[in-house]
Amino acid sequence: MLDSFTVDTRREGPVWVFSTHGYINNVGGETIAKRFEEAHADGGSKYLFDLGDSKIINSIGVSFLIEILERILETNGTMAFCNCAPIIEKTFKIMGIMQYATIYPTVKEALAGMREAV
Amino acid sequence: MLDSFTVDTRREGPVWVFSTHGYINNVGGETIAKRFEEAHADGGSKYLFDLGDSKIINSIGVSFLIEILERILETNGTMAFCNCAPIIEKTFKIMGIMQYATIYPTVKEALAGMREAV
Amino acid sequence: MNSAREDITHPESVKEINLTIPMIPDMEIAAGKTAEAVAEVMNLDEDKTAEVSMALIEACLNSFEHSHSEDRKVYITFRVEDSELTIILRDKGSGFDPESVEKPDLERMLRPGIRKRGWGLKLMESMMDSLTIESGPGGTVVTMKKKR
Amino acid sequence: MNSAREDITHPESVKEINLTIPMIPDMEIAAGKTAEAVAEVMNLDEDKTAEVSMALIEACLNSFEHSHSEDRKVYITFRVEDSELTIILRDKGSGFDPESVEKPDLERMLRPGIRKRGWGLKLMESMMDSLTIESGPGGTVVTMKKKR
Ligand SMILES: Nc1ncnc2c1ncn2[C@@H]1O[C@H](COP(=O)(O)OP(=O)(O)O)[C@@H](O)[C@H]1O
Ligand SMILES: Nc1ncnc2c1ncn2[C@@H]1O[C@H](COP(=O)(O)OP(=O)(O)O)[C@@H](O)[C@H]1O
Repeated sequence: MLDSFTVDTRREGPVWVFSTHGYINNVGGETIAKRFEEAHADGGSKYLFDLGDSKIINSIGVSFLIEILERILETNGTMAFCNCAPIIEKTFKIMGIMQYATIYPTVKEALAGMREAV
Repeated sequence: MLDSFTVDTRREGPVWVFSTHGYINNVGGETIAKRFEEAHADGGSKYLFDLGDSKIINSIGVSFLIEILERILETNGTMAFCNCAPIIEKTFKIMGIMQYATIYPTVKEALAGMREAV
Repeated sequence: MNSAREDITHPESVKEINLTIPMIPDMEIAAGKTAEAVAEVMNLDEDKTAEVSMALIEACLNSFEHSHSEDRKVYITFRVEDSELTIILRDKGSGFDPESVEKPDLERMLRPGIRKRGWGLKLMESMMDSLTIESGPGGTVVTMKKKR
Repeated sequence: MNSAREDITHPESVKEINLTIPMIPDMEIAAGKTAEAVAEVMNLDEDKTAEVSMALIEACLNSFEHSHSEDRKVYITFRVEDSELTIILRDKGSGFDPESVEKPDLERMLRPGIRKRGWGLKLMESMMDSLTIESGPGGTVVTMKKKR
């Protein structure tokens, strides 16, 4: 079944963690952006996107992530990703997202890395 | 990648365990039949087929399993399956294989059940 | 924010996917995967999706193996409707008489020397909600339906 | 033992799969899955398989979104050769001039008010070994190749 897209949001210390489930297309991207804006309004500057349960992304979904990145950079925040499928990591590399965001293998490593960072 | 089909054979006490990997089509079925004949020649009467790593089977593959079942029944042996994908279990039900062979959820449960059986 | 996709509405009538595959080993898997994707897109559950895929794989294998078609191709149409998925498979082979195909019988088959084949049509029929076959010297048309 | 499949040899030339999908949301996934299956059958590795699938998904989305085709269909051919997979995608839309499409630039895009879209062609180009586009008032033909 093409699962309907969902995002779980939680806070781990200073880091907002968004776990996505499903295809990151226009609908998925928009949902992530909404959840992000809610968290952002709540305060915080560190945002981790756990994409472990999203096997595919498309360029429309990606455009929402750039929108989010712009918002995060505006407030000197940090954006990170983890559990990326190889094809998603490749997509981010092609776009140059890695200049602005870090990709960690796991949530655990991401949280460790992001807590340390200023 | 459409993995080339393989079977691992091992003995667990009185039970021969065959673990299949890949699509059980004509090629897969023939490979299983060969491995079975080798084990059968070596002696033994209890045969467990762990299909956990075979997501698909076709009717040609199935015909090889019937061939094996015939050989096992000839010598009053026992045939069992475990870790079957729902679609494979459904296939066996449609064919009536469950009258002659037991389907167990896991290898562990299969071995326990088969050791007890006479 | 970003503009969503434009202009993706459509009349119900165009919900038809066509797939043509060559009769080459493993190509039935491509057909099965396309069936899976179509079933997923129309939100069939996992079990039904797997059943549709397997039924189509069997139908393809029959054409591959028995049709003796010269163009060595199988023509598949997926028709998506609100209530059901219809799969129509055609080959331009020599056809057969479905009525004269013997029903498989496992008990009988377990006797030595009896052919173990003959499960394809039975599986297709059991996996789908309906199966109809029109076959003649021009080829075979298999129509299978799965309710949502 | 059982008879294996008969008569499944074929001339190299017939290794062509045709898929036609309607421009309906998520249908690009059906195309992507068919691409995956074709790539698997020709034994491309997992990474290349995913890349081919994503490139085709992007090409479909472009036709869905930008072609304004009247028949609302995308016509896809997969051509399997020993050394490579060629995917040809056609729509009967209004076409565009690929030369005049601006290359996306992330740094520029990160400025406020700048549109974040425009990654499809770049991703297709990067995921495949070659990408050529012929486009005119009759529609668009995208040809993509992936070496084995
Ligand atoms: N597309 C087809 N073209 C010609 N004959 C067919 C076709 N599909 C099925 N048949 C005939 O029907 C018989 C039964 O098919 P099936 O139940 O799938 O079992 P099997 O393929 O194992 O023989 C085949 O042996 C064949 O004679
Ligand atoms: N099949 C097509 N038909 C018409 N125009 C197209 C087609 N494919 C691409 N284009 C044009 O090329 C532009 C760039 O496409 P792309 O790189 O995929 O980014 P995006 O779709 O996000 O705009 C599109 O905005 C559109 O103007």
